[in-house]
Amino acid sequence: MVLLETSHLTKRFGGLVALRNVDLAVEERAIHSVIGPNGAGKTTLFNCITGFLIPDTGDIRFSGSSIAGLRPDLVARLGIARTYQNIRLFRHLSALDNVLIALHPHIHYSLLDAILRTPRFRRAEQAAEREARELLAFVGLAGKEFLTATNLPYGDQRRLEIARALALRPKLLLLDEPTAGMNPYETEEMIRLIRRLRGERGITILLIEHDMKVVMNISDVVTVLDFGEKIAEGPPEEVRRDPRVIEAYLGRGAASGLGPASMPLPGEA
Amino acid sequence: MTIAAPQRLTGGRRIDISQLIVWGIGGLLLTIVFLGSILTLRAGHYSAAQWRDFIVFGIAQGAIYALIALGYTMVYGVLRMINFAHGEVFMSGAMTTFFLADYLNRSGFLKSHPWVSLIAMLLFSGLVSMTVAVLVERIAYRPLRGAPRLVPLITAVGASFFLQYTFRGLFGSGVRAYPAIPVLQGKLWVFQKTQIAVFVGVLITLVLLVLFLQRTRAGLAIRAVAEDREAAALMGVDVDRAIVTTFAVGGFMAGIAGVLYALVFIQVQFFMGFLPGIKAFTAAVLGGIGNLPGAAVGGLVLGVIESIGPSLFFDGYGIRAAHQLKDVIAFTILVLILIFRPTGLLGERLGGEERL
Amino acid sequence: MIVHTVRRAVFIGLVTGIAAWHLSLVGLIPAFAQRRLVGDTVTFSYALLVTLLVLAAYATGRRYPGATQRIPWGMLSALSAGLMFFLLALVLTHLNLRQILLNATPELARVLTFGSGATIVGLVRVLLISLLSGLFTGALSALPYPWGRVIVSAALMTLLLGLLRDVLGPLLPRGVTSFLYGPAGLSLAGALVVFLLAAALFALRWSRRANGVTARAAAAVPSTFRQPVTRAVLLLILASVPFWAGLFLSNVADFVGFYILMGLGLNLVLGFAGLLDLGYVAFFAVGAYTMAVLTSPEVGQRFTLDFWVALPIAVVATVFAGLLVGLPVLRMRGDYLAIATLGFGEIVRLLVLSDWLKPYLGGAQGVTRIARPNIASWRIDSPQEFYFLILVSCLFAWFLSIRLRDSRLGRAWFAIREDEHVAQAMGINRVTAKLSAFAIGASFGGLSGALFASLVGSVVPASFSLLVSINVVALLVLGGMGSLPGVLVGALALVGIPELLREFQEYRLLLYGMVLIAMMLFRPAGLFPERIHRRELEEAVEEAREIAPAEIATGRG
Amino acid sequence: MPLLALQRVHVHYGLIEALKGVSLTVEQGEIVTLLGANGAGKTSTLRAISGLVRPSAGRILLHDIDLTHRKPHEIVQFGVGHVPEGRRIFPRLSVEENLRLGAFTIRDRAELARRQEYVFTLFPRLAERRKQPGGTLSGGEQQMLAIGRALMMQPRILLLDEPSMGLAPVLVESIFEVLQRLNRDGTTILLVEQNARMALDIAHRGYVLETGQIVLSGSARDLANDPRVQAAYLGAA
Repeated sequence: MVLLETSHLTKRFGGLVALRNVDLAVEERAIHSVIGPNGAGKTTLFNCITGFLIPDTGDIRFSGSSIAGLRPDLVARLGIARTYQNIRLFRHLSALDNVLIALHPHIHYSLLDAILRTPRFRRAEQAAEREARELLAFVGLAGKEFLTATNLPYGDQRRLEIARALALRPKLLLLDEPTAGMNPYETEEMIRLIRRLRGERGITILLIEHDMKVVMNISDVVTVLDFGEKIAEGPPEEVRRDPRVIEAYLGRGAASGLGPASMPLPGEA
Repeated sequence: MTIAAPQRLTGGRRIDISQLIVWGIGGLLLTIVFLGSILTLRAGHYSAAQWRDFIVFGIAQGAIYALIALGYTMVYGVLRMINFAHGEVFMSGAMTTFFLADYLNRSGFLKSHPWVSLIAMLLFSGLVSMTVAVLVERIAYRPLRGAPRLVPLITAVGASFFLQYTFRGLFGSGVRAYPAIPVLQGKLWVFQKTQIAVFVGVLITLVLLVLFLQRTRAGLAIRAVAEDREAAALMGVDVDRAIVTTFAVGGFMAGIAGVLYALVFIQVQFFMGFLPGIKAFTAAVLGGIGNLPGAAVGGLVLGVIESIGPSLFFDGYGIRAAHQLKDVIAFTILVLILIFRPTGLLGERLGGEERL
Repeated sequence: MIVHTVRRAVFIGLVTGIAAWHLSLVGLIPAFAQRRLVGDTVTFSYALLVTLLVLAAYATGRRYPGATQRIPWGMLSALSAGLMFFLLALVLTHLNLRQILLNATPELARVLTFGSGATIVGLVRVLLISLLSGLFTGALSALPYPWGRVIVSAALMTLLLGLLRDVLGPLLPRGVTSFLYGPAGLSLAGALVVFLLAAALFALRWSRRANGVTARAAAAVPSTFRQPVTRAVLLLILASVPFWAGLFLSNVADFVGFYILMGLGLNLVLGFAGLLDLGYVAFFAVGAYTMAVLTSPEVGQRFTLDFWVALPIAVVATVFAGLLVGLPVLRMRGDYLAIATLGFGEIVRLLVLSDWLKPYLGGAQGVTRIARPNIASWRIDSPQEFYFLILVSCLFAWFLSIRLRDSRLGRAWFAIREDEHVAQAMGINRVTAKLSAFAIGASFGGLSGALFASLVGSVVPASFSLLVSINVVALLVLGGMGSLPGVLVGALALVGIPELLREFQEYRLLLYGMVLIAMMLFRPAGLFPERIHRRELEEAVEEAREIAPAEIATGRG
Repeated sequence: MPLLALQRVHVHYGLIEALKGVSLTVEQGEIVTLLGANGAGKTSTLRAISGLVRPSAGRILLHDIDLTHRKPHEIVQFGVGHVPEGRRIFPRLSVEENLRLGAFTIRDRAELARRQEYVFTLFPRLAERRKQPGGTLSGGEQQMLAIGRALMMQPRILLLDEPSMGLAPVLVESIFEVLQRLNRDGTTILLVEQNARMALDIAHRGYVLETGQIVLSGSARDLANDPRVQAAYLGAA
């Protein structure tokens, strides 16, 4: 079953083509990685999927229905959550509040309920808080509910971001470089967490990652973007041996073991 | 995997009701203005000479807006902040120069050497405004560089009120009558001589400004800082100094504008900076904030619209005392531009908010 | 090294001196020279000048560790500031600047030299006072932790009570008044008693705060019991104001109430949702004018409605005004939003002022004969009676603010304030969240305006200038954006005190300017910072034994 | 005495400590590379050297000059050229103006012209586009401009942050070729690069940063053969 599918997705910024005819299919319950050099269009892809950018042409289908151009909050309500490359928490709010905010679509009471503190309000708030605490515990932040987001250590902030994304009860989770800036130990933990997300919660995961070790380790499928175009796709082992991928991303050195030999100087070319 | 044919998105789904309402209001206003203009022109209450006078006055007025707007635009271009106190910088020069003008007038020097006096007044006003602008930057803005956007904005509002009421406290709240400059009395063809003086003054200042920015090392530094503050620092540009220079130049022009304004309206008061300040800001946004020629064009356009607008748009409806709505027009233009075309008429906008 | 230290001390002194020049020449210091605080000698001007000296000494000394350095450098700094005072006095006596500077009077010269004039005696006096201020400051800052603060707070309290003599004097029992107050300001004995009492009170408070978590944990036990009691007492005090306050004070309280209402309204928009609205006065105006048009026989269709019918209509009208302003500015943030809303505010004022709409809105003369409310046969007429109406409105707005803040809508506002993009990615509809902030926030302003119109009985366009908006923003900034107690404190300090002291009126906008700049520079969170993590604190007390105290401290945002 | 020395440098961003006591040296004439994961502190190291962030502790010495608490524009004048991540050319200024800014502190016109000619011989492509706004250049040309701009001040040491970022491989190789040529001409280089293999190919020595600390250092050859480096940065399992 394909959960998310983009077809002929193209996005231009002025003269720059950030995405060109990208076809991507993310299978349900897959861990799918997108790799590629900086500027390859990975984050643009995420922004198109989450509704922050409207693609110029092409379509994005989620669970069979088109979501291209849908407002971001509606995309989120459909079950697509994301994290950010440079952590973007609600910095002055507590960890619990961060998660509660993302539970927003799942809390149901009217303004009047809130003003009068009706039983309905209390029930909903209590349930929300319980769920938020569970999520924090799930990512390993139990006991840190009331610390302000900025005051959490780096690794905890990354985890809080994931807990917040989970609060949307997503079917699809987009992770933008979840292990960036982590030491090998934290990275290891993050990999385990990502596996648990799929295993225990059945969430499909699409991630951008630079750390090849992580990519090779957890991905079912790897898609390689370069200059906005998909240049390869397949199981990690296969992709790693793909000559185009080696040339564009992994580096030719990986193949030949030699440095640049007699390349023409720039300008002469 | 099904491959859908490439599909062109109209973006239609992104337009929600809220936006439709906004567009509706905008359309309604345009219709009102358009209809009113037709009605007015058909009624023919005004002669061609009257329209011409409106336009001439509008241009003179607009030229002053342009001069103030340049300061807004430069500061915005470099710091990405609205120097809310810029109107008060303009006021401070004009207010202070009153005393020089008054002295020159009473000593008879103004009569015997009108040109020297005028230039002295312009320079003096420029220097005062420059000092005020630099002080404001140093005290109220520099320590807050890099703070969240709301913070320098609030200090700017604070600085604006602080300056207004400082000048009120120093010099009193009364209106002071500026002495008239003898050689600028009377008319030349259809123009008041003061209007010509204003226009020439603005033109010279503009040319000098462009030369400064394009041809000098300090100008290059300012342009570099405007584009990328950090990269400029890595080139050996003293960023603080470039920013101070920006404030100084903008302040100097505001001071000159202050004297020119006083020549046209022959009076000064502590509150005089507020309206021209807002209107100059409107001019800057109209032309695309951060864009120097834009500020000049925006100033002229605003001045002319403001001058002919009340009669042209509203007279046809038989609205009483339409001239009172002059400022309403200016503010409406401001709001409309911010809503519908925040990049301004000339399109370009240095920086601004990143949406993502 | 020493050269650098000396230069810094002198520099701070000179800057302080320039500040004193500014305050002198704009007229603040001469205006307050008449206001005696303690006995016959200590005027408010002297207090201000000494405060400046103390600040100079403090700013200079704070960088050094102990009294041995703080005292001499602070004294040097105060000395240079004092010399600046004298210098200005000298200039004023020998040069006639009155043609240009209104306040450059010989009077001012006398005030600046603490009563002596620009003579050798004056010089000696200024220098002595400067040195003493420096010494005093250095010594004070060398005291162990709470005591310096206790003394400073008590001194400020004493000055405040002296300042409020005309207000408080008539309210207190006659015996107390005649003991505490002299013909002007506090009597010497009164000052001493007030100072000691205040010191004792502050000492008690600080010692409890110093004990930190344990004290809070102890206090937490009866809190369920204590809170309603404190609340009831507070309410009683608030409700009793008109009975003891008299006409003037009630009037002031009413005005503070209008600003508290507006502050609470803008707080939803600016404090919670982070949207700077510089045209908030528009809603105040819409509320006031709706009330005026509907209930006054002078304008419009010449029909009149009852106050109680007009009031909800006025509020609903402002809700619509809020939506009307909110819709177009949905996509704006920061400075563009501020300017656009400012534009809206001005448009409203100009339209109200215009002759075009005069038949409907009264033009520059405004509208008079606005209805006052009746409850059964009781006609609410005087400021004292109006006070209850305003109090109830404020309490209602306060209550609503709390309930909204602690709901999912409140969280949505916070999310938008913190990061609009992420908020949307978390499923929050930007349109509804922002519009609800604008609409509800506007309604408080409209309510305030409607009550204002009814109390005053007339509306004129001049009451709805930009200054009102700035006033509300300033009080929020002073108290702390997003903080409800902050609104109260801000309104009391920025509306209440200037209303009470007529000399202040002239300088209140200057003061607002200073408040806005100074707060952003030194304390952007305000005097009473928002406690977003109210629950965090409560639970922290419960879990005090489990989490390390340090962590609680850092977790308190 | 090394040309550049960092002594236990700490950098904080708010409460987050980006560098936790980094010490490293660069000798005259060397190419030294800094390897590490995203966010390990490579960029922070370069920013600390050129004064864009203020170290909270530690010292930074350029030969015998203490750079620690100086402002960026002063540090530039001592001969530290920094090509920042993402190139950061001035998009609206012409190529010539960009280069002119590179030697902002030089006022002698003849000298300026001479240096500009040198850059143009190095990157003839730039000469063709001298009047064009920087923003209209292709990614590779922009990188050439960024390097050329830094060379205009004839730096004693050149700091390069991810020069290969977002460039086509063929361009990357020619950029690296230029770096080697510059080094042969006597320019000392401190290179931060994601493409660890290429960086180690041209470097003499290298350091490996992890979460703000140096965990490994040595000659480029040793590092390239180190199994830990291979596993973490060279993609060889």
